[in-house]
Amino acid sequence: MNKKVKNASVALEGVTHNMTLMLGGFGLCGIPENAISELVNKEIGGLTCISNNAGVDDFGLGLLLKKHQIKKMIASYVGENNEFERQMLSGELEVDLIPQGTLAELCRAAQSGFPAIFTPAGYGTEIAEGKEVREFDGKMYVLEHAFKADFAFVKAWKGDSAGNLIFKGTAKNFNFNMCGAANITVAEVEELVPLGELHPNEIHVPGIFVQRIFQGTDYEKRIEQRTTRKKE
Amino acid sequence: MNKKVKNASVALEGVTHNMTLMLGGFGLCGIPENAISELVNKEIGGLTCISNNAGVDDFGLGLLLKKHQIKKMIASYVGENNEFERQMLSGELEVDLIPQGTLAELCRAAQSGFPAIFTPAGYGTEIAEGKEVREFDGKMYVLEHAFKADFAFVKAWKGDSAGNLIFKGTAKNFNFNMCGAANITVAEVEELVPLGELHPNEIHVPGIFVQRIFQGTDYEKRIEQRTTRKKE
Amino acid sequence: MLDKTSIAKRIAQEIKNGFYVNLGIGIPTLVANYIREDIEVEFQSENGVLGMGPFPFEGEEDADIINAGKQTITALPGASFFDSALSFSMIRGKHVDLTILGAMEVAENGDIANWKIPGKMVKGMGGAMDLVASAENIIVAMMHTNKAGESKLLKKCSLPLTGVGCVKKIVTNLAFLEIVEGGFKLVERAPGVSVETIRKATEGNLIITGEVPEMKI
Amino acid sequence: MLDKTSIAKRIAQEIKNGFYVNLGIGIPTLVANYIREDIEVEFQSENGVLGMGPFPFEGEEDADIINAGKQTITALPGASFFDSALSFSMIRGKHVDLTILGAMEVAENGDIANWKIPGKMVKGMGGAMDLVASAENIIVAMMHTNKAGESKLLKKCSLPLTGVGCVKKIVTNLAFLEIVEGGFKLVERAPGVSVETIRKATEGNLIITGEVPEMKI
Repeated sequence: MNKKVKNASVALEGVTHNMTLMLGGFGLCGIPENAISELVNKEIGGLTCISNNAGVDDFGLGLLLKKHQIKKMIASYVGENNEFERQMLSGELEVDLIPQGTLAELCRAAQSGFPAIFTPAGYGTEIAEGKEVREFDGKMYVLEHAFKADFAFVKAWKGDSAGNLIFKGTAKNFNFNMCGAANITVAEVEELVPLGELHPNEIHVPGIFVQRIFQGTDYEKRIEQRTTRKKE
Repeated sequence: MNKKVKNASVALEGVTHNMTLMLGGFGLCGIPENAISELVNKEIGGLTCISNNAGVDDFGLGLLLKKHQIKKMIASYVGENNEFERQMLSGELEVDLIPQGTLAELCRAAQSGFPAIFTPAGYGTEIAEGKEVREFDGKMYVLEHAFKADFAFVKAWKGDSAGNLIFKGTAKNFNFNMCGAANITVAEVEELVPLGELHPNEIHVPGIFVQRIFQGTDYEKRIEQRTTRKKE
Repeated sequence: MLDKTSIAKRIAQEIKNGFYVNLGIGIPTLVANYIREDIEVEFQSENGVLGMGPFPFEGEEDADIINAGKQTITALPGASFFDSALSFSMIRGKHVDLTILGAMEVAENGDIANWKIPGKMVKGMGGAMDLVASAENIIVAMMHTNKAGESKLLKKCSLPLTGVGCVKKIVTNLAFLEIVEGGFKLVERAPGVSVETIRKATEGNLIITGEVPEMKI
Repeated sequence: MLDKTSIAKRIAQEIKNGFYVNLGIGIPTLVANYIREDIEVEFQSENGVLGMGPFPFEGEEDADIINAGKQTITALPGASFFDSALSFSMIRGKHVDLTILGAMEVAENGDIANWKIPGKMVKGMGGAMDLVASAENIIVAMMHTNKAGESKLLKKCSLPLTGVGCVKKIVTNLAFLEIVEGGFKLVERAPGVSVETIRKATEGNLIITGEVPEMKI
């Protein structure tokens, strides 16, 4: 099953204005850098983006925000981006903040064919306003509905032409849960390896969840908070 | 975090009559052979067992059935076990058959703190009788409640003292989903390796889901249907 | 009239390039042998493998690598192993393109019964209920009548259901049929089988529009 | 009166052998430095790592290995990486034993507010709502009063809530308190701080039973 495409430009075929996109990554860790660049190049606007964070001012989803390509942002934490805050407070940008665990699980629900979940997160807060709540075994839960998205853009460490993916470190994060959670999942990888090189025990995402795959270029992999200690 | 115990006997401390147990494996693939033997040795009875299958007459859960240690079986497919059928038809054994995907997901729900799920499986069949059903986007779903179990017994290929596990081949099956789905999860492994030997990218089950771990002995790993082809 | 092998061959023609396919036990398993060589297909088995290959060579069986029928199998390059929840995510999430399974009864509205004969046979539904509840493309492979000669294509199933309104296509020893509004649409006759024979063997409403071609196997 | 380091040290005393602990950003992060050497503790970070170690040596930072505060970290032997859904399975499923986080306000019934100041600050709740909704053991680390000198231990939170009735213990610069039926139970005073000082700084109901000992740091 050959899902390999040449580059980000081909991988983004069919992405049009006003679509809903999922984008993997936590902070700047594991973000689909090539897909984001290509969305900027193609000047696709009016987007609804589902992503845990919104990048920083000059990287990640911040690049799309700067060009006003995002109409609505669905995220759990957006604290690292001043332009984001400005657009939100001025009303240019719609924002739907939801708990991080709910965000992850609503991706998984979409991936797994579940229409909705009952989660305790946000019960009794403004997040639950207007939502159905329900008691199970004496504890209250909020009913949250699975995401629906047109494209999911994920980034992995290694992949093969069948769409199988392996992540490195904490870059697994939402990239795993978004595979197969949209109509079309596009994976970009640091290294596209020959079929059969990834051991079937070690594959994180089976290829069935991925429709297109390409080897990305020029990964910056920017570090948001460089914290170190000195050797003694 | 040292969770290593000496053997199956120690690992089963606290297992008493009439408990609800989860047991991993699909058919005879990846079943916790040592834990099952020890349940037979300890003659613990009145058990409710949650397991995809019920073993064969003389292996796997069939060993517990033969000794009438199982009061109730929750499974998806029990076709390989004649003694099972006899006990069920004679009324000696309570049986709750549920769809395989529901079985897996109700383990995951218990592992993940979800009280219930909406699944399409079984809608319109006797499985859904007496259960709440609900429409989402024009499709009907059945509300199923997460399992509650006292112990989960799983079997992995490799593990370490922190409880981290790696599976081999299709032996991952329900073993993965049952980890952390009961009050206490006991993992038996073919090989207990030194801490740090399992690569953090390759660990299937993070140790937090496992309370006790031991290296099993005398694995038979019986093959249920030996199918082969000849070399040409 | 088709034998089991020919039923499998006819079903194989329905498989398109790029399909992920889940095969049930029995006739469906045979389908894997007759896939056109110029298309790429991957087989998923719900116990946790994608990219299932043929049986292993003698002496190379691995107890840890089986299919849902508990048979020893192999994994092709690009295969992956996974847990049961993720396996049913593939199925429930509609990532598997085609499900082929056997049946004891199919009703003209697409209902299917294949897991239980009350008082007689209670093996369990395994993954069948998840498969039929979620798959958008289900082909049933079965004999047109049971051993007593009674039709298995019914107005209404008499056995406990596995799923409701889910079957789309049926290939039997006598015919290829599609479930449409109002009943079983006869699409093709098995070689040498008359429309009249099929009509007699079908209890449910049989819909015939124009000339019914003979299958090409 | 405690400084931030001392607050972290006092909280560290609450961590028991074998605990899996999730640390929030700010003072909670400091707690990792003061764990007793004779106990085993593992730190979970909700972005997908268990067995978090110290910051990497200079030059050994890896952009793919960070904590929830987006800081570069290391992984200890026995560590594992995982996806966000499984990470919150650990949290929601009550596998994490202790959650330590900061707060802007805590109410006497255990309500907590720490994610939003309407019209001023809207960074989002991140994983905090999942953590407080699920953890059975939550310790809040914060200053007793805000910069304007107003109490952060209230009868009722004025800011949008993060979770309801979930906080169990609070360590501030002035005191160690537990949430009990009826209000904040004063368990320990910070060194040199009088009960009267604590009473004045606490808007919510302060419960004092007998002599209140001074903390040992």
